[in-house]
Amino acid sequence: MSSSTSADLPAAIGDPEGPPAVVLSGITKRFPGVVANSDVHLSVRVGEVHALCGENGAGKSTLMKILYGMQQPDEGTIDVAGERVHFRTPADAIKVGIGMVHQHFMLADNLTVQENVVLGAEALHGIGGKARKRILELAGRTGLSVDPGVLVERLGVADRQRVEILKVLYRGAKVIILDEPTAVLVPQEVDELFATLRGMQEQGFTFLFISHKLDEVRAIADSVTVIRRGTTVGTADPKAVSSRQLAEMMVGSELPSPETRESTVTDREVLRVEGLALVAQEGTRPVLDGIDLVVRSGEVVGIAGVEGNGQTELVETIMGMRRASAGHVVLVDAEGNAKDLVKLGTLARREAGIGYVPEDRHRQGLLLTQPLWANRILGYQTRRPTAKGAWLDIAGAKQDTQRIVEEFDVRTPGIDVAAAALSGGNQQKLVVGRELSGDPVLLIASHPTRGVDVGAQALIWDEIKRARAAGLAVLLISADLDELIGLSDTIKVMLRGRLVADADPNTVTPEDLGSAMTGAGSTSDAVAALDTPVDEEGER
Amino acid sequence: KDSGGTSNNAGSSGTAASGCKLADKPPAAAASSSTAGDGTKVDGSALKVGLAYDIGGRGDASFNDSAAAGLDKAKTDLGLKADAVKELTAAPNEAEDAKQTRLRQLATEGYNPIVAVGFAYAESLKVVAPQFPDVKFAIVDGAVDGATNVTPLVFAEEQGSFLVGVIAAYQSKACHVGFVGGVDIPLIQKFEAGYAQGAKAAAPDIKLEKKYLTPAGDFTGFQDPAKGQVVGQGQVEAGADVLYQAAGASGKGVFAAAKAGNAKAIGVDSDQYNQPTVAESKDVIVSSMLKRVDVAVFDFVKAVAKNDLASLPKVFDLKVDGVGYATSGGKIDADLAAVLEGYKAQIIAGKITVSDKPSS
Amino acid sequence: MTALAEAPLTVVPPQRKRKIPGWALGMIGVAGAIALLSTTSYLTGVPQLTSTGTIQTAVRLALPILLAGLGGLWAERAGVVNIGLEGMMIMGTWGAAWAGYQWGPWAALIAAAVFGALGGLLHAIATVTFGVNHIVSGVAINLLGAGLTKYLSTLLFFPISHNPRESPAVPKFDTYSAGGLSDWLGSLEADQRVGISDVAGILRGLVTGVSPLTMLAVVFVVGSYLVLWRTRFGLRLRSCGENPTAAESLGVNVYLYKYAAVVMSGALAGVGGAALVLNPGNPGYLEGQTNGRGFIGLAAMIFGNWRPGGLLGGAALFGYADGLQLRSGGKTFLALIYGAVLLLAVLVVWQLVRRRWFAAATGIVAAGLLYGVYYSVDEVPSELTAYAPHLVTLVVLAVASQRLRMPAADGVVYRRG
Amino acid sequence: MGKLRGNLLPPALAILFSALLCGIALVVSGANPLRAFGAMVSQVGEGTTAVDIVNSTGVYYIAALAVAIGFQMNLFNIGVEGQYRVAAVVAAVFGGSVALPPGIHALAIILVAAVTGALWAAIPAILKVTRGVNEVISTIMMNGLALGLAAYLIRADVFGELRGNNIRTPEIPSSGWVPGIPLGSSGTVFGLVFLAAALGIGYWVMMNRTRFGFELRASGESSTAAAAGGVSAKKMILVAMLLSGAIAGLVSMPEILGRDHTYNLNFPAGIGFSGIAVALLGRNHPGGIALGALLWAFLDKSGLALDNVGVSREIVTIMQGAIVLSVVVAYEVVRRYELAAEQRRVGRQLGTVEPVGGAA
Ligand SMILES: Nc1ncnc2c1ncn2[C@@H]1O[C@H](COP(=O)(O)OP(=O)(O)OP(=O)(O)O)[C@@H](O)[C@H]1O
Ligand SMILES: Nc1ncnc2c1ncn2[C@@H]1O[C@H](COP(=O)(O)OP(=O)(O)OP(=O)(O)O)[C@@H](O)[C@H]1O
Ligand SMILES: [Mg+2]
Ligand SMILES: [Mg+2]
Repeated sequence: MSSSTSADLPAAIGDPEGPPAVVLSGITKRFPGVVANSDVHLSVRVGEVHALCGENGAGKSTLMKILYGMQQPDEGTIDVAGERVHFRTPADAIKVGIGMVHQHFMLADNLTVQENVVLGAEALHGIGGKARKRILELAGRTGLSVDPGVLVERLGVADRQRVEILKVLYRGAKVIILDEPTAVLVPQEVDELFATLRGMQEQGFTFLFISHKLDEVRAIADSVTVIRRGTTVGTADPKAVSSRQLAEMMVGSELPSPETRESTVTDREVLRVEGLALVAQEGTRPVLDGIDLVVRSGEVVGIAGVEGNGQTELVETIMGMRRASAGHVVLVDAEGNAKDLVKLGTLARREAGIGYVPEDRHRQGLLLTQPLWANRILGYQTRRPTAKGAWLDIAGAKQDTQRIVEEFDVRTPGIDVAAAALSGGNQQKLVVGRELSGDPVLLIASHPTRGVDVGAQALIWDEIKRARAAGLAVLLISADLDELIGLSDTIKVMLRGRLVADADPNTVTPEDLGSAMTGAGSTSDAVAALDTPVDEEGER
Repeated sequence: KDSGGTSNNAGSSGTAASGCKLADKPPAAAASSSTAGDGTKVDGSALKVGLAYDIGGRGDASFNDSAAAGLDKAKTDLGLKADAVKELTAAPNEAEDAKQTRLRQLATEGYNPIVAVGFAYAESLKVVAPQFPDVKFAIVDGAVDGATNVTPLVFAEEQGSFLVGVIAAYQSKACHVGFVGGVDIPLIQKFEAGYAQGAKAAAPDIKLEKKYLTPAGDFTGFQDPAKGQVVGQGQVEAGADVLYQAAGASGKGVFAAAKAGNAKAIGVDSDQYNQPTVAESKDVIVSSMLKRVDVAVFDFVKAVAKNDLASLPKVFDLKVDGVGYATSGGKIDADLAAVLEGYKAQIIAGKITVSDKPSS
Repeated sequence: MTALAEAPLTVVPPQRKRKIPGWALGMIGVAGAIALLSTTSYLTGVPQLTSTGTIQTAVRLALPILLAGLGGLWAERAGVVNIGLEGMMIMGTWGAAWAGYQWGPWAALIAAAVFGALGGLLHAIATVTFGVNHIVSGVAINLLGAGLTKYLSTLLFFPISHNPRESPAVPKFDTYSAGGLSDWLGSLEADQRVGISDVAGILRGLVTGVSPLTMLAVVFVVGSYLVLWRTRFGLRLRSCGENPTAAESLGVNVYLYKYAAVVMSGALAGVGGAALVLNPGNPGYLEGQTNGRGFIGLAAMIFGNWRPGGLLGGAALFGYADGLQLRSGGKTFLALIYGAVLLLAVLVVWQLVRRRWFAAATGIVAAGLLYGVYYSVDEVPSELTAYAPHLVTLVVLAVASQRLRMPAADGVVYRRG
Repeated sequence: MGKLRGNLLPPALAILFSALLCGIALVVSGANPLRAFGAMVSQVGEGTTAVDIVNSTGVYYIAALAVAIGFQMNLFNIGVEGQYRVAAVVAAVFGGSVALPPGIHALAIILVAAVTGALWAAIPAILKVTRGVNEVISTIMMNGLALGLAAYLIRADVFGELRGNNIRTPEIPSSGWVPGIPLGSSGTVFGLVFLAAALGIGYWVMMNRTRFGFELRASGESSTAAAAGGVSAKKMILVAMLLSGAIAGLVSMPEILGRDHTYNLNFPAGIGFSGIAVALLGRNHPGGIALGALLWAFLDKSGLALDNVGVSREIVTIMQGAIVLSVVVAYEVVRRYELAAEQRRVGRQLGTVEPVGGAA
C-alpha cells in the first residue's frame, strides 16, 4: 500500500460489487470484570457510511480498537475485502487500509502537525519536504489551513479533528473509523464534516461512524448497527427508523428527556460574578474577559460554547482553582449574607456552599484507587459528617457513603471497593451524590452526564431538577445542547472568553445556539447578542 | 597529536631555569645513627594480633598498606604466626557502631594487641578500650584521652613534610612550588604546614600554591583523581614546578598533571616511586615524604611482645625515623642529601621547630 | 469547511514567531557569555577566567557530565526518567577499566558502553515492562551499580592491583592539538589585549590537548540532535515521550522504542564513566570515582531544556564553574560574582525596557546584594566555593525553570492497551 | 487476609529472589553461600550486634519516615541526606554552647535539629512552589551545599574545635544527653529509638486519621482530583517538604544525644539514601518501614561477619540493591493483579461478566 493517493481505489478494498469491506464475526473480548464484546457480528459494505450505536460502555470503542489492531479479540475473526486477517498491532491494520480517528485526540501537543501526521508512516514520503508537500495536498480536502510546521498545541479542536483525519488519509486508508468525531463539534462544524465525508464517500472511502447523537446518525449513515451490552442487537436502515426507535433499540426501554416542567426561578441572587477576568500564564491575551453572570436560587444557568472558549477556565476560576486577575465572585448563603470569594481558596469556596461536579470524573472527581468512602471525604475533609476538626470521621463518612449509594442507585457491591472498579455512570452518580450532600447553595456542574448511559443520565437529571426545585442555584456547562436547552432556565453563550449572547431555552434550537457559539452571529430571535461585541483583534 | 608532556606552561614566568635564591645551607649533620636495632631477639610467636584498617584496607597503597607492611615485618622478624593475625577493614561512610563492633569482635576473639589504623577509630576506642582493660590497643594517627590501654601512634608529619619542602625548593627552577591536599582536615594541614615551612626555610622568596580538593567532612577528596589532575594542572600553569600531594588516591591525578606539565612531584606516606599503581608517572616523582606507619606498628607489636610499652616514642618523628623522605629514583644528589641531613639534624636537635598548623 | 477555517474556535495562545533559529540563539548566547567573561576578567583583573588552561579543564570536567546528560536526554525524550545514570556510569567506569586494562582504550570505551547499557536494560525492564516508578527504579539501580562494581573489583581487580577498590592502570588515548592554530592563538592570548586575548584563550583551550573522547562527545551531541530530530527513528522515539498512546495507535512499538532509548541512555552514561577512567589523571577504576556526576548530568540536561545544545551549555557551565574553583579558588569565585552583577545589570535594563517593574526591582535588589558580597569579602571560604557548581545550578534552575519544557509524558508509566 | 497477602508476599518474594541471586554470585566466585548467610545470622548473637541492629533500625526508620512523607504525595525528597547533616551540625553546635537544665536541654537540641532540617528543606520546597524547580534535582544540589555548610560551621575558627586529628563541635554537656537502656556487654539501646517509634505512630495517625494526611494522600494519588477537592497543591508541597525536612533533621539525634555528644569528621553519610530504599521496601507504611529498616540494619551490621568467612562484604550492597528493585517490581505486579481481581469481583457481583445475551 505504498504511496497510493486517495484518488485511486486501493487494491484490497475497492469493488463495491465485491466482498464487503470489513466483516467481523463472533468477536468476543473480555476485560477483568466485564465482557466488552460478546459474539459481535458486523458487516460493512464498500463505500458506505456504517454507523455504530449503543449506550456508553456498550463496547463500541472496544470493537473498533479490535478492528484497528489496538486490542486483540479473545475470540472471533476479521475479514477485510474477503481475506482473513490477524492484526497484532495498528501497523498491521494500517497496512491493509484501515484508519481510525479516536474518541479522544491522539496527538502529541509538542510535536508539529507534520510530525504528528507522518509519525509511523515515515516510509511513505520520509519526514521532510516530500512529506510536507503531500500533507499540503491532502490538507485542502480536510479544510485544514495551517502550516504543517506549527505545533499542534496551537490548534483549536476543529483543527485538531482535521489533523486526525489527515493522519488517516496520509496513510492511504480506505476504511476509516470515526469514533465519536462530532462530540466536540458544533452543528455547523458537524455539517462541514459531513460534507467532507460525503465527498470522500463518492471517491470510494468506507466509513465506520460512531455517535451518540442519533439525528446525526440518521443524517449521514447508510446503515446502522446497534450494540447493547457488548452484543449486536441488529442492523437497521437509518432512513426507515426514527431516532426514538433507534434509541429504544439501544436501551431497550423508554427514553428519558431533560425537559424541565415549570420554572422555579426566584429573584434571590445566589451567585454574582462581576467583571471576572483571567490571564493565561504566558502572553497577555485574556482567557476570560469581563464575565458578568448572575445565578438565582432555583435557577439553572446554562453556558453554551465550543470547547476551548473558556468554559473550563470560567468554572475553575469560580471554584478558585485558578486565580482571577480581576473581578468578583460573590456568593450569597442561605441566610442572605453576601461574601466575595475571589481571594479565597477552593476549599473555602466549597465550605461557603458550592458543590462542584468537575468535567473529568477520573482526573478531577475521584481518587480511583481509594475506596468509595474515602472518595466521599474528598472536598468535604473539613466538614461533618466526614470530619471533626482536624480529624477524619471515618465512621461518619462510611455511613453517608452508604446513604448516597442507596439514594443515588450507585451499583456497587459495597463501599469498600476502589472507585476504579465502578463503571463510569456509577462513578458519576457517586460524584453527583457527594456534591449534592453538603447542603450547597450553588452547584456547578460541568458536563454532568458526559459519557454516562441513559439510565444514569436520567437519574442525574432528576436529582438536579429536584435540588433546583428546593432552591438550589445551578451553573451548568454542557456540550450536549439538548441537555442544556432542556435543563436550563437561562442560557448564555461563551465565545473566546466572553459571554456574547443570551438565549431563551424555550424557543432556541440547537442550530441557533451552534451558530451563536461559533460567532457566526445570531440567526434567530431566540438568541440576543449582548452588548459586548466580539473583539476581532483577538483573532491573531 | 600531542607528543606527551611538551605542553608549555604558559604561566612559568621569566625566572624559569634559574632556580631559587637559596638560604644558607644548614650546618652539616653529624653522622646520624638511627636508634633502631638494639640487637636483642624478641619472640612474638605467642601473640594474636588484630588489625582494624580504615577505609581502603590492605592494598590501598597508602597508610593502611603501610600498617600491613609493619604487620608482615612482625611476622618475619618476631615469629608471629600467620593464623594468629586477623585483619578487618572499614567500609566507606559506615556508622560509628560498625567500628566499635569491629574492635570488639577482635577483642572478644582474643586478639591482643589490637591496632586501629586511622584517627576515625578514636571515638570507638574511647568506648571499647575500657571494656577490655587487659587488651592492649594502639591507634594510628590518633589518641584517646584517659584510656590507659590505648597507645597512640602519632607521627610528626610536619617534620617529614619540612624536609620534602626543602627538596621542593632545591628542585624548583621557577622558585614556585605547589601543595595539593585531599581533604581540608587537620591531619592534612600538618603536611601543608611542614612543607611550606621547609620550602621557606630553604628559599625565603619561594612562592607557594596550595589547594584542598574538598572541605572537611567530604571525604571524596581522597578518591577523585580527576580533581587532583585539574588542581595539579592549575598549579603548574600558575607557575609551580614541584608539586607535593597529600591527597590519597587523588594524588595520582596530581602526578599525571606534573608529568603533563613537565613539572616534578613529591609523593606521600610511602615511597611512591616504587608503587605500581603510579608507575606511569614515576619519572616525575623526585621523592616521597615517608610516614613509617609500618615502623610504628612493628615497634608497637614488638614492645607488646617485650612487655615494654614505655619504650615507644610519644611521637614518631625524625628522631626515631618515624617520618622521613625517600630517595628512590636517584633524583636527590649528594649535595641535596647533605643539606637535608643538615636540616634533619637541626630539627632533631630542636633548633628548628616545625609547626603543625598552616600559617594562614 | 472554508468558513470555519477563518473563525478561530478556541482560545489559542498567540503564535510566537521564532524569528531567530535555535542555533543562532545559541551563538548569540555564547557570544554574550564570552563578552561577559572578558569584561569581568578585565574589570576584576583576574585573567584566569578566560585562560586556555581554564577552558581545557572545563572541557575535561564537563565531558563525563555531558555524556551522562546525553544519556538522560535519550531516556527522557522517550518518556523514561533516568535517575539511575549514576549507577550506570559506575558500571561504565568498571567496564572501561576491566576491558581497557586488557585491550586498550577503544576496548575500554566499548565495554563501558556495554556495561552502562546493561544498567539501562535493567531500568527498562523495571520501568517499561513492569511499570515501576522511574525514580524508584533509578534509586535501586544506583544501589545495585555501586554494589556490583565493588563486588566485581574485589573479585577481579584485587589479584592484580592488590587493592580491592582500584583497578590496575589503564592505557589512555593520545591527545591531539591543532598545532599551528594553537600556537598562534597562544601568542594572541599572551598579548593581554582585552577581548582578543580572551577569545584566543577560550578558542585555544578548545583546540589544545583534545582527547579523541572529547571529539567523540561532540559527535555524540551533534549525532543525538540529528538522530532524534532529523530521522524517523528519532521522531518515533520522541513521540513515545510526548504521547505514547498516540504513537502506539499509529503502529509505533512504544515498548521497543522505550527500551532502545533507555539502553542507549545507559550506554551513553557508561561512556561518561569511561571518560572518567580514560581522562588524564585517572589511572583506572576507583571506587567512588563518579562522585555524583550522574546526577549533575541530569541537572545539566534539565538546565538545557531537554535539548542537546542546551545540555552542552549546561555541562559547560558546570565544568567551567568547577574548573575555576578547583584551579584558582575563592578569588576567581569573587570575580564570577562580579560577573553575575554585570549580567543582572543587563537583565535589569532589559526588564525596564519591557516595563516589567517587579522583575527589574528584584534584579536590582539581587545585584545590590551580590555586589555587597563582592565588595565586603576578600575571598570566599573554600568550603563554600567547593560547591559553587551546585549553587550555580540551583540559581540557574530557579531563574530558568519556568521556561523549561519537558516531554509531556516524561516519567509517566505507560501501559499498552 | 487478601490485603495482608498483598502486602507481605512481594517483599518475601523479593528477599528470597535477592538471596538466591546473591547465592549464585557467591557460588560463582567460589564461596559457600550457606556458610556466608549462616555467618550473618549467627553474627546477630555476637557482642553488641543485636543492639547495634536495633539502634540502627531506629536511625533508618526516622530517615525512611522523612522520605515516605514526601513519597506519599509523589514528592521525591532526595535531600534527606543534606537535611540531617546540616541539622546535626547546627543542633550539635547549639547543644554544646548553651547551658540548660537536663531534659529541657535535650528537648531544645531536638527542636533545633527539627527546625534546621525543615529550614534546609524549605529552600527546595519554595523553589518548587514559586519557580517550578524539580525537587529531585534541587535536593541533590542541596546535598552538596549541605556538605559545604557543615564543613564551614565546624571550622576551628567558626564553631568547631580541634581534637587531635579530628575536628568536632564543642561537646554537649550531660544535661543534653538522652540516656539509653544499658544492656551490659550487649551494648546500650539509644533512648531515642523510642522517639523513632513515637514518630512512626504519629505518622500512622496523621496519614490515616487526620485531614492533613488525607489531603497528602489525595495529592499523591491525583493532584488534579485533590485540587478540585480543595486541596492546595502548593500548600501541600510546602508542608510535606517542611515536615519531611523536620523529621530528617532528627535522623542523627539518637547517635548524637545517645553516644557521640558531638558532630565530628566521622559523621556517617548515606543514611538519607538508605532511607529512600527503606521507605520503598516498606511501601510508605509505618509497619512496613519498620520491617524494612530492621532488614536493612540487619544486612548492614551482620554483613561485618562476612569478613570472618572470607567473603567480600560488598555482596551485602548487591543484596540491598537487588531487594529494592525486586520488591518494587513485585509490589507492582501484585498491585495490578489485585486491581484486576477487584474489578472481576465487582463485575461478578453486579452480573456484568456475562452480557444479557443477544436479545434484540
Ligand atoms: N482496557 C480496558 N480494561 C478494562 N475494561 C475496559 C477496557 N476498555 C474498556 N473496558 C470496558 O469495556 C466496556 C466497553 O467499553 P467501550 O469503551 O468499548 O465502550 P463504548 O461503547 O465505546 O462506550 P462510550 O460510548 O463511552 O465510548 C466498558 O464497560 C469498559 O468499562
Ligand atoms: N485501561 C484500563 N485499564 C483498566 N481499567 C479500565 C481501563 N479503561 C477503562 N477501565 C475501566 O472500565 C470502567 C469504565 O471505563 P470507561 O471509561 O470505558 O467507562 P465509561 O462508562 O465509558 O465511562 P467514561 O465516560 O468515563 O469513559 C472502569 O471500571 C475503568 O476503571
Ligand atoms: Mg467510555
Ligand atoms: Mg467509546
